Amino acid sequence: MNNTKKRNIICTAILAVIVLALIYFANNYLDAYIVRILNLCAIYTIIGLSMNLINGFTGLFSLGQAGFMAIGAYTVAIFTLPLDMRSTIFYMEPMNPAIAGIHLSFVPALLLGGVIAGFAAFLIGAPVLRLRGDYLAIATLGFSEIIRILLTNLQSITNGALGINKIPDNANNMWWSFGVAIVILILTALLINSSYGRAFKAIREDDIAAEAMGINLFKHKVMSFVVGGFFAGVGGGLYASLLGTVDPKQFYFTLTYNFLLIIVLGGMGSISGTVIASFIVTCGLELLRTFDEPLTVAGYEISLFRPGFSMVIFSLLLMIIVLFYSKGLMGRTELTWDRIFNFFGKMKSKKAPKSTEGGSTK
Amino acid sequence: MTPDNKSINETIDKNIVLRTENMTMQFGGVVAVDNLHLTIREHQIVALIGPNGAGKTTAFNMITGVYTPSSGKIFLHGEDITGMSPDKITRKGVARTFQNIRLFKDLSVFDNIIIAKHFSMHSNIFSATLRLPGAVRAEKKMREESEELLERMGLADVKDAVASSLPYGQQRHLEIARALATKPELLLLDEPAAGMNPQETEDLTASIKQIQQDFNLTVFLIEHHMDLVMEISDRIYVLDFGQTIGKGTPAEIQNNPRVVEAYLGVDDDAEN
Amino acid sequence: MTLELFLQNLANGIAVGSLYALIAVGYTMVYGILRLINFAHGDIFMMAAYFTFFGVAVFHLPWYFACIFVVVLTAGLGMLIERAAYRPLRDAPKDSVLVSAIGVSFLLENLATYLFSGKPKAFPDFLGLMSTVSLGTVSIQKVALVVPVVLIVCMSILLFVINKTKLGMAMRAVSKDYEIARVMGININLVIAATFGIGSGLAAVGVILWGMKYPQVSPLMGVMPGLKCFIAAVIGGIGNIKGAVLGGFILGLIEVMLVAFFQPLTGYRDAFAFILLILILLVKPTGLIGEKTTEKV
Amino acid sequence: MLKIENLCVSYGGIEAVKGISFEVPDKSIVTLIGANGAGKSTTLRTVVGLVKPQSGKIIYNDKDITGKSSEEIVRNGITLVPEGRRIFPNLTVYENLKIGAYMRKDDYSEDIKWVYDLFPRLKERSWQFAGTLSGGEQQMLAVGRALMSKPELIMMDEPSLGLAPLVVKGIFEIIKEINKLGVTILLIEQNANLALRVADQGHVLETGRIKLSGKGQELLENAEVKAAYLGNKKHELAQQ
Amino acid sequence: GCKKVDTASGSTGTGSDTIKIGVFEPLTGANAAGGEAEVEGIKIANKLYPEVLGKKVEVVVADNKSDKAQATTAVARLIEKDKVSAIIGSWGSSFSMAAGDLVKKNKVPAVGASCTNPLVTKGNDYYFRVCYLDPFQGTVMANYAFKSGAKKAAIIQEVSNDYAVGLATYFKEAFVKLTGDPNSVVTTVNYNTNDQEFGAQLSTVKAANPDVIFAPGNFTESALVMKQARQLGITVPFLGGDTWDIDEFTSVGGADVEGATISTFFDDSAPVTDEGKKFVEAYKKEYPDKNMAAVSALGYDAYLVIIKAIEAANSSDSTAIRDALAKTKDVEGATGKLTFNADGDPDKDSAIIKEVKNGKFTYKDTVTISK
Ligand SMILES: Nc1ncnc2c1ncn2[C@@H]1O[C@H](COP(=O)(O)OP(=O)(O)OP(=O)(O)O)[C@@H](O)[C@H]1O
Ligand SMILES: Nc1ncnc2c1ncn2[C@@H]1O[C@H](COP(=O)(O)OP(=O)(O)OP(=O)(O)O)[C@@H](O)[C@H]1O
Ligand SMILES: [Mg+2]
Ligand SMILES: [Mg+2]
Repeated sequence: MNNTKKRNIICTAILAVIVLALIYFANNYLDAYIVRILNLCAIYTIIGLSMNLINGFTGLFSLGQAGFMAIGAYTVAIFTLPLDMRSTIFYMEPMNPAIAGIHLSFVPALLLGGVIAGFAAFLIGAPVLRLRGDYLAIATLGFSEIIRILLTNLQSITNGALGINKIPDNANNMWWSFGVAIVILILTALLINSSYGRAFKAIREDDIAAEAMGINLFKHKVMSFVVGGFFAGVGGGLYASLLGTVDPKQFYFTLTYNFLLIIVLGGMGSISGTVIASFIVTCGLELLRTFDEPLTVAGYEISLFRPGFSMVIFSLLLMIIVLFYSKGLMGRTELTWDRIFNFFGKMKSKKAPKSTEGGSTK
Repeated sequence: MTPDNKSINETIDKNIVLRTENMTMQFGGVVAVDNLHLTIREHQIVALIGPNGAGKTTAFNMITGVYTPSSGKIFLHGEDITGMSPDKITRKGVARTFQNIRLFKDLSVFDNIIIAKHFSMHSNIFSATLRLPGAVRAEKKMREESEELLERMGLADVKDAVASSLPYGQQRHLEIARALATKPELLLLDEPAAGMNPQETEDLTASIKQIQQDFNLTVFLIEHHMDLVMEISDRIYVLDFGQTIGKGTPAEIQNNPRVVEAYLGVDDDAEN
Repeated sequence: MTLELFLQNLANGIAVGSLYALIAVGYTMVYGILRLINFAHGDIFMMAAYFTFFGVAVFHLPWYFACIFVVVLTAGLGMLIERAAYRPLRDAPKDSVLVSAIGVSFLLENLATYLFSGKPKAFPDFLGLMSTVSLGTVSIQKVALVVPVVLIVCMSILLFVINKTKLGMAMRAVSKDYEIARVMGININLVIAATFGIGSGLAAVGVILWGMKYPQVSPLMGVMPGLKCFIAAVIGGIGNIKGAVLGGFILGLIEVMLVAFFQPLTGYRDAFAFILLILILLVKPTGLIGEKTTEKV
Repeated sequence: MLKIENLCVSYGGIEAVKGISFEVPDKSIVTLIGANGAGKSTTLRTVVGLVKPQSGKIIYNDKDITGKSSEEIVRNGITLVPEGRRIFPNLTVYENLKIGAYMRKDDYSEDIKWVYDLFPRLKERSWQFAGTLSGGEQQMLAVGRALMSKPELIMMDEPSLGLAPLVVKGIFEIIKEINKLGVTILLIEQNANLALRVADQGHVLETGRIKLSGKGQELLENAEVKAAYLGNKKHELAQQ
Repeated sequence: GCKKVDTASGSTGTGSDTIKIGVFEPLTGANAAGGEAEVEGIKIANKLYPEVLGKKVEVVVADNKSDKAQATTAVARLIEKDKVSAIIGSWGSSFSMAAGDLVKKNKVPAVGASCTNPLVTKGNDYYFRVCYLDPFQGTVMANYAFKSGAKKAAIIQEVSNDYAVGLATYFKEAFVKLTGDPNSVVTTVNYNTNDQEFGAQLSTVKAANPDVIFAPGNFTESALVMKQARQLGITVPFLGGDTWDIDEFTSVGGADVEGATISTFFDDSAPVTDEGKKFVEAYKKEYPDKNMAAVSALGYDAYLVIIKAIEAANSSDSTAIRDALAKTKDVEGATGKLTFNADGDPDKDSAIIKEVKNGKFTYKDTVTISK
């Protein structure tokens, strides 16, 4: 018992070092394309985690993530935009004087984005979290659309449909995106394994029983929602900084579907699943680009390969995964050291008889 | 209805744990519970029996806050708890089990128990997440208490099993254990022996008695197994169509013609 | 605002509302049986539009034949989707089915883009329904007069099927408990397929009329109607057919009237749809005439 | 009529039924008793095609129905009163009964009357949605629904679960009555006393295997059974 | 099916004997139609000018999927993986702006074909474009409206579309100045992208009784706006921007868009330059049954400008190409002679006015604005 514990601690330490070294390496030696994709992976992980907290662990079927992201993204965009560039960007309607003079550096802006998103989650959560199931889903989706519409219409604050460009590039550095992602990952894991996390899971399993166990449903649902909103806001802030530009169309409600897809693919209620799925989805989309490029075989161009084909393949792959791994890659389990060692232990014990078998069959 | 002298006396009576006054529940046209007056004293085991659909579970649901009575009042130690939310009532010392077992199915037995202790933890979400000393201490205490309870309820060796994988009988036990984990004063059991064979029922009867004594509880239970009810109850209430058709000691109830007619039935098939 | 303008807007609102209602009914129907928000409904609608386009503009089928062709083909597509993407997940958690629905939606959109290109196509005119007639001071498209009639006919047939026929009873039974429905001797796959067929067929009927009013066909054309009609269905109480119709009308009328009476708020039009939705849900958590589900504990 | 041979069933990796063989003769009442989780319900669910067996055979009227779809099995005249009632909550009581006769093409209005006579409570509630019935009312409905298909073999999974003593007695009366009408009955019961009393034959299941078989009366007097399932107390109390 | 590959176009050869030009355009998603049209023009240009400096030019197309995040990865990919020397794109200014930082940081020049937002090139030495800007277009249409005698104009703008909002703002400014009447824009109504019902807005417009309606916006919504306007009995002319100049606008709009007038970059019936003639001819051959979109010509020009810059720089080095691009002067393109100003924008002072006649955009006028 103690031995495995010790082993796990050592393994975790080694992993931490490896991850740091990898980040260092990637950040310094890999090309901008790969770094960018990795950054996206990290940001998607953050937002996937935030959504998994709400949907996977607390069992609230919420589709509002795009809205929280938008709030975080715009907060970072508005407040980190250099003062001297504001009149250029807000060329159609000048920025509201109340905020025109306020400039924040990246970290405070990022945190503020999270806080405002969390506050928005509180405001919307208070009425809406009393709803159940699909009704909650459509109400939260509606909320994210309302946010987007506000962003379109509050021109003096958000620059309306023009969006905000030339946002200083802070997140295109892997330390930022991965650093924040790791912190949020750890926080989520700690939260989930705390008494509050158990309460969230209890609500997911059976809310009536949870309430009968003295858990204030409403308070805990709001908590989960607010924490999720905060994380998503921070993720949105990083996203804005990475892309350097935000506009309302970016945060269309279909954006949320991407994260729903990630958490279901990884496993609703699995932190490690979310991380894995974020990487698979983000990198998969890039890898599949090959299918968009014309393929010539022996002088003949196969007309199947043209732009759009990768997306068709992607949707098909997605369907296949959903159909054959309906609980997601990880289900509700986590990738723990014990599991990994057990897995390899099994492999080994399987391998031994197999090698003898191999001789007879081949 | 004006409260008569007796009920005024009862209000002052410290021994009374739970009292309902004219508790009524209507679903559309159906009056599921009609003007129910209950008086449950400390350390008593009180049973609520009656034909199916008599309104027993509904009465439980009102007492525990799942439903708000259409009219009438509920007092816990003289405090009006009518319409309070279920979690608040639980925190006031009322725990329950459900007619159709409602465990946290996919969670471990241990988690099922420790969740019931969550409300007593006073650390906020930040200190719990960040593992600040206060929260760590609280967590440790919760764990110890949960282990102890599991031991006491004979569930210690399945503590890591997923709740839904337990055999039915153990699930019933777990549900009772989970209710006990909230450290209740008043325990409400809705058909705890449902789905048990006579032998198991007998074991359960003994175990309820034991628990009542060990934990110093007041127990209010619904049951159709008459051997259990008659053996352990101090008092019995009988409902039919929402109305109270009898109350009293087991002996009184067994000889109450209305109850026999509506519920117990005459045993015409005496010994084969 | 003059009376003339009001009447004009009222006519508009009714036309939009009945279109919403027609599509929302299909949405609600699938939901009612499968408890599944069929996110792909809007995309089935889109595919139906392409079927119509190819049927009329490319293959030059006569209108009555084209209508049958489109409805049958779309119903078939709906059933195919059910077979391929939902049936294997019959016992899977709800979220997986939802993601499968989103996957189907992605697939249809991407496939349409890939096959038909992202450029919109013009929707064909049947029987001159696109042209306008004047009723007093109000000018209105002919199709707007047809929609409510079609809606009433479809709704009546559907209510009859669901409440009065054996298939309908089976549908309602299946919606609650697959397993026991099987034990009753119900072929649940057949019942669910039929539900999808009917729902998708309704989407096809909807698109023929919708296309007449908004004559353009493109791969993403189903997203907005899909969302709006979903809102309409939820406002009315999802799973409830009359509710969907009610929700469709409320949404259509309010949208049009809001823009008409409060010009500066036009930009917030969709926001109002959602605010309305949230407000209604707060007062009536299962929609205006949704089934009230007090869970029996 | 029904013959089960060496039936093995498992859920995922867990073996719930580990090789059970028994027979249900035509027009008899056979009961399975045993502790919770012994595999009783699983056996019934397998017979009716809801679970696919790992191995073994189910022969019904000399026809192999192993692995057939539920619809087909039910069409052959078997019906199930499922554990936990499982009535259709969004259908009215009346519709629930009608759906019990889903496969029947003949006129079944007489049978509805018959069920209403058996359970007058259901008649009162005929237009109520079944989901709002109390537990006992739902159980009555579940039995009534099963009877509506005019089965040759009716399998009941703990029909007395959560029922008032009076109703339990009623249910057993009904079991006897429908058996007299020529319906074969396979009954699972926790209430072993009553079950064994009505049964022609009984089998005691323990962790997926048959441990004891015999005539109902024999088992009732078997010391082992008495100790494990019947309790020491005089069960008359339950009746009084 | 398969088709025989023309040796001139899609070869997959790599190595130093090819120069790669990257293209990022929305080929799927909401803006696929525009992206496709631009790529058509680029492909034609590549066919006509397959070589530069004796090396083959390979066009690498990346789909930005009408999504900003995808736009940035697409560009990063072109730069890092495909090692392109220069980049063309993208339809939709927001995608160009998302990619702006990347091209600047990696010092790979980009030439936008039809991204008309002023901020695309502003402050970015590596971004150029061959189209004129939103303010210019808005002003052009105001001038045209005024010239054709309109005194009162109504604006219907797609409020969630930066392009439309930009055009509308500059139109209003110019029109008010031209008429000298602060109330000359009688009403401004809004709609959202993807809206399909405009009855209410149009009722208001009708009541305001304008002489002309300026309705810049996405062509799909705009066609519906016009259809519904005609149904409501609004008969005044509609003016719009270059986005309408696409086949689908007329095919969706049918008879109801007859008379719609726009400013655009190019007129295929009367090309102003020899290059234009050459392009039209090649386009007609390649796509015999398509009506050309103006942005196709811009795509063509973007390619051409880059080729000329490579020639001038006599190198395929990105920085050298950028420097050469900055000096672009009087390069003859399909849409006219191109000279880049300090911002990297072309010094275009005239726009072509086209009108829908018999279901086709036909040349109407050329409006020149003195700066
Ligand atoms: N949520 C509800 N909506 C409508 N009617 C209800 C609801 N809950 C209970 N009822 C009705 O109230 C009556 C009493 O039900 P209740 O569940 O309290 O009975 P019970 O005494 O617990 O019966 P049982 O012993 O069978 O569990 C029943 O007739 C039932 O139909
Ligand atoms: N769906 C399932 N998935 C996994 N295991 C199951 C499932 N259903 C039953 N089991 C397991 O199979 C075994 C037999 O269960 P079964 O329901 O047949 O028992 P039973 O004899 O009917 O018990 P009871 O008296 O509680 O109804 C049990 O250990 C149970 O946990
Ligand atoms: Mg009850
Ligand atoms: Mg069982």
